[in-house]
Amino acid sequence: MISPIELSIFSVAAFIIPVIFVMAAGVTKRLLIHVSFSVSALASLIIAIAGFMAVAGGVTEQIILPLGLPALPFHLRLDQLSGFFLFVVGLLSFIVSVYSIGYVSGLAADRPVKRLIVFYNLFIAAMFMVILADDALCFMVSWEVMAASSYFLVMFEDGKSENRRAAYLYMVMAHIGAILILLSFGVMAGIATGLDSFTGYTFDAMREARFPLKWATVAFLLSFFGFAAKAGVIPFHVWLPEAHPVAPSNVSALMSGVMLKTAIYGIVRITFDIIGVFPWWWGALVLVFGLVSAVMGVLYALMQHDLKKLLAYHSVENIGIILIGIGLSMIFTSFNLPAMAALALIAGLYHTMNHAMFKGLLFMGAGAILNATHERNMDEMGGLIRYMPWTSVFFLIGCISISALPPFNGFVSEWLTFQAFLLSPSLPSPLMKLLIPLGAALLALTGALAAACFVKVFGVIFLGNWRGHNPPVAAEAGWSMRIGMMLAALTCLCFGILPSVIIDWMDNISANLLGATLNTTAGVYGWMWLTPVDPERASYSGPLVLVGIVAVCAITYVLLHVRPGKISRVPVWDCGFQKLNNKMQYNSISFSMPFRRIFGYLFDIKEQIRLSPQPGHPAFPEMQHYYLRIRDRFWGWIYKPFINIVVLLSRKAGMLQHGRIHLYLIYSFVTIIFLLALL
Amino acid sequence: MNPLHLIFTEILQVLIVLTVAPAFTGWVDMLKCWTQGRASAGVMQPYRNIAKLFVKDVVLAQNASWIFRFTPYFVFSTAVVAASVIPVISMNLFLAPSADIIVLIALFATARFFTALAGMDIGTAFGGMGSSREMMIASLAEPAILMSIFTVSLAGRSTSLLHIVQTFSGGVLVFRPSIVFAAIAFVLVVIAEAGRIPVDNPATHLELTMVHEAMILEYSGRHLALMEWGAMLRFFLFVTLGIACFLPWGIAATDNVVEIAAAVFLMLIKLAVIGGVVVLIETGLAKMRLFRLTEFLGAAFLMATLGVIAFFILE
Amino acid sequence: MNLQVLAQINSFLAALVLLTAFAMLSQRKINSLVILFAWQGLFLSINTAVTGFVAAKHHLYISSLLTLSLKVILLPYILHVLVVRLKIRKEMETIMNIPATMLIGIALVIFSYHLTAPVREMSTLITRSTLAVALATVMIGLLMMITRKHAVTQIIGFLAMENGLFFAATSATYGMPLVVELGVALDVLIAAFIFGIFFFQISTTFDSLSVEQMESLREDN
Amino acid sequence: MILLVMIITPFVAAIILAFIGDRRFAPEANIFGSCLTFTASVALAMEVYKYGPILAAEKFFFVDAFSVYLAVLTSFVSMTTAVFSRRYMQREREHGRVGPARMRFYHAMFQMFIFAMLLCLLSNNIGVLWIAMELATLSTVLLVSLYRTPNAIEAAWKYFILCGVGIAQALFGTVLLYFAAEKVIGEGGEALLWTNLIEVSGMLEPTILSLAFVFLVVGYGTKVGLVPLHNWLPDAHSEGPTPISAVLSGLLLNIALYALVRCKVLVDGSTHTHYAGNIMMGFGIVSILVASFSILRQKDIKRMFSYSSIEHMGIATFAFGLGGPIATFGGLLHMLMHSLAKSSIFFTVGHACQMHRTQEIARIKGLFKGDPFVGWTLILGAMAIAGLPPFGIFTSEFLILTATIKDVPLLAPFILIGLAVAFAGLLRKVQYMVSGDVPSYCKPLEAARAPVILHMALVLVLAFYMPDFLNKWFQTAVELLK
Repeated sequence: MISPIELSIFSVAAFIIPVIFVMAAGVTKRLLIHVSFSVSALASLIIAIAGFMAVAGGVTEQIILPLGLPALPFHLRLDQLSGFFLFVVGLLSFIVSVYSIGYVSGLAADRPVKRLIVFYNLFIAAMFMVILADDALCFMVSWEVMAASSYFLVMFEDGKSENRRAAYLYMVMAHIGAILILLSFGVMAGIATGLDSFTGYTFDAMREARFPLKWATVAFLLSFFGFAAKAGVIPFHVWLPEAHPVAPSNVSALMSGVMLKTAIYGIVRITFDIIGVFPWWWGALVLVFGLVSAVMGVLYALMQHDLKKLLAYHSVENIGIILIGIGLSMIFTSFNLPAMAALALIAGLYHTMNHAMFKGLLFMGAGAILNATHERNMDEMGGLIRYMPWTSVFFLIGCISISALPPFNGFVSEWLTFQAFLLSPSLPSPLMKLLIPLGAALLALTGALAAACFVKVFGVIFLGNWRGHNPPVAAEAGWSMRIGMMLAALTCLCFGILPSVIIDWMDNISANLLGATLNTTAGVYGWMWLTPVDPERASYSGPLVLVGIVAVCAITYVLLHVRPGKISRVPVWDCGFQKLNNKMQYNSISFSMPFRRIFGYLFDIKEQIRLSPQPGHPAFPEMQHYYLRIRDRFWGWIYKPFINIVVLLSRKAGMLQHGRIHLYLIYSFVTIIFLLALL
Repeated sequence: MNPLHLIFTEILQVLIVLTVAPAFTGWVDMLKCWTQGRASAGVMQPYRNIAKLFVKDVVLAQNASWIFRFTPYFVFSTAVVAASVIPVISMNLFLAPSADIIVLIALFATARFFTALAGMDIGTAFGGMGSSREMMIASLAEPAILMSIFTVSLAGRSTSLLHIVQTFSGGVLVFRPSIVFAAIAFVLVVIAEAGRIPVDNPATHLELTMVHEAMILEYSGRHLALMEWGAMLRFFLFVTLGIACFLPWGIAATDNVVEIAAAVFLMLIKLAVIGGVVVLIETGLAKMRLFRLTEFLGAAFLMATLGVIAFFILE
Repeated sequence: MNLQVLAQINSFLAALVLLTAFAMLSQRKINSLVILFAWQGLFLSINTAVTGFVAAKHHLYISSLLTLSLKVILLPYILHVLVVRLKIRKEMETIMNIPATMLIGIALVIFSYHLTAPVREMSTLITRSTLAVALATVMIGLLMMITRKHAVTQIIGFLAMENGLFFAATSATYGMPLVVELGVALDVLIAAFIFGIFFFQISTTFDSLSVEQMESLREDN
Repeated sequence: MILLVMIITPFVAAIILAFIGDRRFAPEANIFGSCLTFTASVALAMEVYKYGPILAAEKFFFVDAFSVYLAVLTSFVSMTTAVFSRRYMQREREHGRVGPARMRFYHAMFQMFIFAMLLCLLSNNIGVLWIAMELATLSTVLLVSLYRTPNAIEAAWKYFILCGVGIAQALFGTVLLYFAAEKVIGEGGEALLWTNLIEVSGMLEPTILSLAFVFLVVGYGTKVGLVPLHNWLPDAHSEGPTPISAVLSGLLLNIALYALVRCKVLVDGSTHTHYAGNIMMGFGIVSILVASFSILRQKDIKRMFSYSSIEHMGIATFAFGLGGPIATFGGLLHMLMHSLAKSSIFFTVGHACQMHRTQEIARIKGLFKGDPFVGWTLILGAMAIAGLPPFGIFTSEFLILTATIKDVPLLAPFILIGLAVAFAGLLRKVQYMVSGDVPSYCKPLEAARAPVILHMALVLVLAFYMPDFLNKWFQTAVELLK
């Protein structure tokens, strides 16, 4: 019987096959695409299974690869946490790979597909390695490979300047983040073993070390900000809404669905597993960053009219929600309340999984729409539900899930997070008691705004009539894309209605990290009811709610159709004025107008309405011009000044090289004098 | 106690809710007419409307999609499910544990989600306008209502309604500032959620003011009936939710018939009174401008927050 | 002759070397610069010979001869030829005015005296006191390269530095091992040829030997 | 024996090539010579690997782990460069930038340069080390001005003057070293032999050695290209022929650093403080910062990469200054990886420049489309040099950074800034060059792929799998540099 970790290593190795296959000459594009993506789908699926087994089995395995430095070979480790993330990443990349077969075939005509295939596979393999890594070097190498390959994926269409810009921004931020993480490993390794040998770099050594608080804090802050830059936590999010839209949609599904999660993994791994003991304010910090990202993220998303950009901002929001869970868990841990910490942690991790699923689904849907309409601007779309019925259903499921509405998965994790919030009274610190419920309010606001946002998305894209100039040529997505989206949609539903089962499975993680479990099914109600704390406290039964709704729908439908009533379809009444045209519909800009009014001060908004009145009746303008530009304030607040400083410094540095040889000689002269004076 | 009784009470309660909800709306309208010195159509008017709509044929817009047709059923069914969860007459409900307050709110949110989609389905300006406004109001109302509910559930150490009701109805009436704040907040939010004046005016089709009506403007026949009934249920359920949270006394704890009857009777009285209060508010206030709502709901949110703070500081 | 006298001769020569260095620093005319350089070489080789005699190090004679041939005859000749070929007549303008450079030079002398103090204390050689002079010569050579705008003068400054180094070798440690001496001499020779080539290249491309036109490779724009 | 073969081969080759002149087979002869050197060096390396350090020709030559690995590296890179330069220079002739006479000169001097570098590495006598270093400078000066353009001549002149001055300082340092050693060992050649010096380094007079080190560090530091002594480097690297730029920044800098490290070991051994180390760390930091900020505004591609050479030399210098097993290991690895990656980058850059007939970044575009091989190797090389895995430079930077954090945490932020800025700068320009459409004036040429592939493959493989002997070398070298 092959052990999960070996299984996963072999499957990771399997990702090389497509890469080699690409190099192999004389393969038709079609064959290439089918084979390579099937391979990656299969490998991902196997890894997902391995991860599942690892969590369920509750055992921890370690392996040392004969790679890396002789003194510091790659250590790999598969415990419950990594198993869980393997499962998430594996599942989504399986689904997306299935989807990609059709999607990439759609691109194959005029774009460099080989590049896409190579880096796609590298990217996924690197993500798995990140999760499996058990020493700093292996982790960093996989981490950076992940970043680099996704950089090339973002730069897929290098002809467009916006893609280049986005890719560049992304890569630079990713690299800076990576260096921060690296430094934090340096701190930990240095403290752990004094670095007189290479073994200090293994996570085991770091686990054993007891860090002095000062250094632990430094390490935590470094790693947290490093990971935050990758996860797109506000204010480190600027690259995200640039990079995700321009990447091919299957890639953006992966980037947004699982790549961001590797950062979450890193945070959990370092804080809970490696450092272990920490003061409460770390958790508070994470919580605050989470709340800010959640609210700001969804607000920015609400303002977008570029579909993929909007989804990208929603990733920011959801990362925020995940961080809320983790932050709460950290706070509870620091006050030594393991059971509650377990609840919060599982809430966060559960949302991680859910977000992977529905965000993947939404990006896949966006890809399908993009393929069909060649349009990213929602205000040019409309009524697609009649052209792409399947896609519309799946997309709707995605929308409901991400809006945290029952009976789908998004709601469950948010519900768990609320429960965690409501445990705040048991905290010793009065301040925490008081402030944490306010966080809950912000979370509620986030949820409601998300719902609003996705009413807008679905309504504008799929409902109403086509807004574009030329009539739509949209057609339904191909079979593989549909299968991919369907799988994702089904997972969303399952995670939504059977949370207790999944949480039982996840209990091993918290048992491993915190020594406490939720064992929800142990409650009086059994698997049907989710009772995270105890049945007295709160309970939710997905299946019953679903069954109830379906049943009532069915009954009413039947009752109302006993009497055959005829349905007559007629054009909409236009109140006798000028005929209704498609431009009269609400579009995304007009939909979000009230929110712009209310939350406008958070954005840098430029809005112009130019009227050209008729000579006769100024009241009835001939035409009017509307211009709206919404900018992220953080760019101006943080990044602009920073960039200016760098440019200034580089100019100063350039001044050294002024071409006069005398002055060069003076440099060396002065250097000598200086050093001699130092003696 | 034996599950048959549970299921029986469950069904009974659902039926009661379904039947009483229109009457409650009717009652409110009637009181309103009286206060405004008009002759009222009586408590039964809503039933007549619904019945009439049920027998009418459906006229659909040409481009209406399945969403548009599915929504009424969905809205109605969510209301029914909610009705089966809130302890309106009895605490011994079969389905009660399947959803706590947060789930309830989320259920209503889902219904609203679909209503808003339906509003955008036809692609008229009105529908979109209604959806947009509705979602805006909701997104402001939801934090407030959750906060006020959190206050209650902090006090009751639970988010499941049953236990809240048990905890509160058990003890004698104690004056808890947190609960009072929460109650005020709750009232304000319910007014918003149920689309009453001063937030929305169910009686108007004036494009400047209408919100909920704008969304369902294109509905007709049985669809409209379901939507209307759903709206009434929604209003009713919010009120009963408030009752369960803030004045739960008298809700039947056991399943003997007398107690349940008493509970029903008590409930009717409470409803009557609350209806009066609502009418007073509605006639007292004028419909607000859309962007004044932020202040209104902000006030609600403030109240709720004060409730939480009061809970931690004063109790 | 007794050591005392020789030591005095030695230090006298050292003083002369320093003097020539200063003279070069102040000199504007190329020709006289070359001549001064030759003089410096001459003093240097005599000094080396004397030291060799005092310390009875015979390889010092060789290196003295080497110096004589290279620094007194060959290099000045090459330079002279170049100067004639390239028709360098006009006076060399400097970056700083002469007195200022002189002052800096004096400062350098004091500085190097201060620096070489530890060496002096440790050394038992009679030549030890001249190490300061050697270092000063090196520094002054560098200073000369800095202050002159002309390729040839820069080279002369460079060679003056070389002299200083050679002087340091002899005075601090009765000369380096022979192989090193030879190697250094070889390098200097090659260098001489190279700058010879350079002068031609420069003057043909820039039709002047002033290094001021050579400021196009820069980034401060 | 092998050692002598190895030393003599390039010398003889230089002479022969000087006579062959510009025959048709001159480039092949050049390649042949360097191959011979390389094989010899490998054989030598194996001997050292088997029997440990070698002391030959009455102690005139000395080979230990540190020098032999650099020797192998040097001969290897020079070999690949010879291969590369064959086609490259031929094309330069077609473009009419060099004539027959200069080709003769080029080949001869190329071999002479290798000879000088090998002499540096293998000589046991620090005096000879100095001489060889000077010889290396002189042999490349005229190569830099090979094209006889005003800029080339200016660059060469600066190179000549600045390095000459620097080297002179180094000689003074050497004299002082000799002076100190002579006290302990006694007069004569013995006192300059590394093997003797290292034995007695404890007894050497600290004050004098620290005085000497000032001159040594300024002297050799000039050749390493440490800021603020670096100004010759960008000019020389950007104006010379590309093969020369490759060997200059791939090899010469390493050699200079080698000399510096040797001296540092001596000085620290005598002063028993971290004096020399601190000075080197200071130079390292300044170099990293200045170089990385200069990268940002470069308009000339070769200049940009030469600045990155300065940056990396800064990193290596810093690492050696830091000392300690991890940092030193990292430094050695860094020297190796940098010279491999950087020379391969210069190869690809050379191709790109020849395709577009310019070194201006603004005019080089669309390499992905124009010549995928060049485009991909260029961007991958740039990423490698900018410290992205899976390439080896990341490994060394990883080790160095972590060690820094441990020993001098306060310096880590500066290195962080340096690395980040350099990365941003490099990526920006390179991304611009590889992406987009092919300009009209770009003429595709077939590239000499073998050297590039070889180097990149090495940089990649060594990051994941380091053969045992290499590891042993590094470990012993680390021991030596303790």
